[in-house]
Amino acid sequence: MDDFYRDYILDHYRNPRNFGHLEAPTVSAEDLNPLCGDRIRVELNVDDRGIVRDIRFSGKGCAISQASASMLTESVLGMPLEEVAKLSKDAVLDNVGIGISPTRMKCAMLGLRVLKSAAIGTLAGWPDEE
Amino acid sequence: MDDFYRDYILDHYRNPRNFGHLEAPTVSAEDLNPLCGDRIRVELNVDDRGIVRDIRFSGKGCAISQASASMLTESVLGMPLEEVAKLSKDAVLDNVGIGISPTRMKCAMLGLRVLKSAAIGTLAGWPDEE
Amino acid sequence: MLHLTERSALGIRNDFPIFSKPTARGKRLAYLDSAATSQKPLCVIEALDAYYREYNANIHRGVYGIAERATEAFESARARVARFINAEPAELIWTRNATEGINLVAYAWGNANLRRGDVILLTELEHHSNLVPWQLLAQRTQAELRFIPVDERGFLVLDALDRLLDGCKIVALAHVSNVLGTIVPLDAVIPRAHAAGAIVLIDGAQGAPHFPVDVKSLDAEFYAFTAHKMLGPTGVGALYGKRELLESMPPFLSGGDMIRSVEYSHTTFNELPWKFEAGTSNIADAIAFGVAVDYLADLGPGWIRQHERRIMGYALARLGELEARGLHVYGPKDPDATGSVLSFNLADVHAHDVASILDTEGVCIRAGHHCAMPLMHKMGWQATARASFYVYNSEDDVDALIGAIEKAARIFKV
Amino acid sequence: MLHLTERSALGIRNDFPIFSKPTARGKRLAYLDSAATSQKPLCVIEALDAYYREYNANIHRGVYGIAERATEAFESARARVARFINAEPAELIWTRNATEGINLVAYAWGNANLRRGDVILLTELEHHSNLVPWQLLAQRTQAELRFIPVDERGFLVLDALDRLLDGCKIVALAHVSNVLGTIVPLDAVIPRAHAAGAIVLIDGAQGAPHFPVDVKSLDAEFYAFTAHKMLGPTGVGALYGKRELLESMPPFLSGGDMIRSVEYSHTTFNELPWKFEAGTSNIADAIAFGVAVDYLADLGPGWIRQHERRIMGYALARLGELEARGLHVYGPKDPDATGSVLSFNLADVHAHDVASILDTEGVCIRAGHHCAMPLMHKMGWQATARASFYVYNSEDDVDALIGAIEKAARIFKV
Ligand SMILES: Cc1ncc(COP(=O)(O)O)c(C=O)c1O
Ligand SMILES: Cc1ncc(COP(=O)(O)O)c(C=O)c1O
Repeated sequence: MDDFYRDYILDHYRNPRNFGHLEAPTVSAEDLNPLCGDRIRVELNVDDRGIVRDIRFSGKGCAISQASASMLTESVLGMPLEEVAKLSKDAVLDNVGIGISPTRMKCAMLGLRVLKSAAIGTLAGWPDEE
Repeated sequence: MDDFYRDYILDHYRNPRNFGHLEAPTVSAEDLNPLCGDRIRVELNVDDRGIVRDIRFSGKGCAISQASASMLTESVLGMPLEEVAKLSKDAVLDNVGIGISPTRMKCAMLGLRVLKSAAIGTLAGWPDEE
Repeated sequence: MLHLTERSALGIRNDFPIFSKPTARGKRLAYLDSAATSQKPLCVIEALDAYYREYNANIHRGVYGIAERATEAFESARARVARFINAEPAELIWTRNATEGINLVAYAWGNANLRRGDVILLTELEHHSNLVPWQLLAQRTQAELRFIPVDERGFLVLDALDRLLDGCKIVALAHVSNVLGTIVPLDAVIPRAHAAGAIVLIDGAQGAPHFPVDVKSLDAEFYAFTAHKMLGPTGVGALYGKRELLESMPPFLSGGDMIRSVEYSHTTFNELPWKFEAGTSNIADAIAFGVAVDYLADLGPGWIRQHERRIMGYALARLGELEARGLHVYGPKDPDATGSVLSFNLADVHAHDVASILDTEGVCIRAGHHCAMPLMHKMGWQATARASFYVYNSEDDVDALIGAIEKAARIFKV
Repeated sequence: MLHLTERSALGIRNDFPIFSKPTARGKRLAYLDSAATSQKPLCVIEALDAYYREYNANIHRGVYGIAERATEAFESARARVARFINAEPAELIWTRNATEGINLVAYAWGNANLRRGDVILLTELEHHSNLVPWQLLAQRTQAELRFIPVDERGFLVLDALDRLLDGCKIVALAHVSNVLGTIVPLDAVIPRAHAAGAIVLIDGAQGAPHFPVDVKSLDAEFYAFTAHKMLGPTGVGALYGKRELLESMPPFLSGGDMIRSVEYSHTTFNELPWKFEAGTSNIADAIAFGVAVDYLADLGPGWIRQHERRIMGYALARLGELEARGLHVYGPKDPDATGSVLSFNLADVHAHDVASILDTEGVCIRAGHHCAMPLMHKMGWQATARASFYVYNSEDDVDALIGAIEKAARIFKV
């Protein structure tokens, strides 16, 4: 696990990208890590073609959940919501590298879980879908 | 345990002494062996000096409980109720000899337990006591 | 582990340390009380040992190495026990034993769903563990208890089933009788119960150890079973429940682990299966239960059933030879209709005396009411002696049984 | 076993097989999570082993040799665990864990005795296991929950106790806080609760392992504790209850063993303690629990307390040295006021990250809300890191802790 705490991770932890809130988000979602009760909230602005134009996350948590969420927000900017909804674990693991133990995996995946539930919830709610 | 099943025990089992009921017992009690649900009932006739003048027991059970009860009825005939109330385990063990395992001890003591509870109950109920 | 075809009960017996030594009286141990609890193979004992020696730690919330290893072993055991009965891990709740699983349903489902006058349908052959919780539920809710009758051979009488099912909300019945060995015709009861709008709970304490169980095809709502009767340790059992039902039920025991978020005034609960698991789980025993079902799965439930059927056939034949000396065998006398449980009495000798004499020959059987007093009473039996068989038993155990019964007959001169 | 005076934590450590090997990363295991679960001495592991290898059998009703031996060992374990807290065997009920004991009281006593508007008094520092069962009971009965406040140092505020006790039927409170280490002033609360007509339940999960407990002089009505935190196996715990109260309570779980006589329509129940034990007990683990308390009794609860007090003093001093680097220690900082639990945070580093880094050095601590979310929330803590000590810990473990915290500080540049 100590391999995990590399400088760029700590940088994302101390200086999280896209941290905060949007004025009028198109989409938002929030969930907690059942392991520790840490919460993350994600807010998105999605344009009419379904592309993620702006994103913010908020919450308090460990370096793993915060850095994972921070990096994730960077990688989904400009992505169509449909792709966001289909993101796999690897979207996080490619960012943060290896070395996360199974229990801490819940921390790493918290941001992804919230983001995907926002995306899936929105897609399901769109009237022109299906 | 096989030492236990000697001829005189089996004789008491097959031909229990004082088995049956009294017309108008002065005292009676009944209980069951929590191990197996076997029940024994004891009925006594006690004279006005508190001496056991007649006794019967009834119920169905294993050789150990039946033979122990049968022998016990013989040994308390003519005994003052106060002594009956104070009988110890040995009253049974002296009769039946050794070789009873801890679990089967409950069977051996069933008759004694019922008899004593009859005696104690009666003594407690006597107005001139205390 | 050897392959099926190379296996024999004698080979299997080598896997069980308890059989490596003679009894206190120097006899070979003929253990014929597996319906009460089974013996444990070395792999199960060693699983406990390894947990406590190498990775003992509390689970789920620990982030250090041994806690991660314990969590993985614990949840993997759940997955394997679930797979053994074809359930999903989220549908498998750890309990202490079958009894607790039945109580969980009687409290959590029962209190929330039963109203005055609703019917709880049982059978006349239930173990106290599948009777008393429903009596208490009936008292709490003013529900009515009804019973599917048992005939004198030990078979359920289903003629009046539809009438019995009228107004019924839940049917709770054994998979296999622990007194008579009767295999209960679940396939005949469950669809009719569903058609009448009732849900079904199976007391699988004597089922899962001996028969292939597929909860999806059985289609019962609940199936309760217990590790110690199927090569696992004491102190752990499992309750299978259909997911939607479990999700709709309020929790039962509460405390650590089954929560999602707690405030002083109220709590939201964890997802399945943890919603029903309060406090520190029986971690070591759950892990060892997983090893026990692996062992059983390796033998194969189908093989186990054939093996036991063969011994039962042999035992029925040998005991039949003693009928002339006053031996009575109870329950269905057809090995296809029974599990591996055999109740009997020897003439007028009390079952406890029979069992005590058998013990002197190293033969362990049970005697008494087998936690089924009402059935015994109905049948008019004070007590029965009961021999039961499992994977490590063989014809030699039956021979030991017969020899010891003959000794009892000699002592009691019958 | 050595005598007290010859004993040292290092000598004790030799009795625990888990310490004989390095961690997966080759470090010495500094196990500082005994408040979550303790490690087990060899004698406890061997007791399990011996049961399963030599005399595994179901208890109480078996009349053969190994069943008699199992019954005796099981009931003797009960007597020894009872004696450990100065209770009678009939007053000691086996449960799965402390949580189940509390639930037993909340259901069996609570459902029968609480009415709308009655008060249940807890404290603000309870573990979820001594909070959620009372929330659910309050929902079932429309009773009111109240809380004895905790100040920011972690002490109970008893100023308003009499007002809080007005209308109160039961006070349920921890012996020792598992987050702050606070020793709860039971002697100050219990008599006042009694004077107000309330009964008292003690959650002794963190008490019995570390402090001498004498239930007769404590005079609480119930005391719940759990084997796995006191050198025993997972899956067994005990509930002490005053005899008259236990006798007046209806049963909780029902089924085999807790009955006296059963008919189809109704049941009479067994005497104490079996009245509250349904189904096959956790035989092996209860026996091993008996061995665990023998080991603790041999060390002596007084010695254990002194030993832990010494380590806590050392740990408080060493952690104090790190205050300059942003280390915060929570709870009473006086070793006389705390058990052997120490919560802290390192600057702005999340406790989970601290724990993960400590793990790489072989130091096992817990991080998170410690199943006391409302307390954490009240204190304004997202999560804390928690080190806890037990008989096998020593100053070297504190040194390992400090070294590993310094590593975390380096990595996080604080
Ligand atoms: C104070 C306190 N109460 C109750 C419990 C619950 O113990 P168990 O999980 O063994 O039921 C714990 C431990 O987790 C505890 O620390
Ligand atoms: C048919 C049946 N149901 C339930 C039980 C109870 O199992 P346990 O005691 O493990 O809860 C038993 C065994 O005692 C049984 O034979």
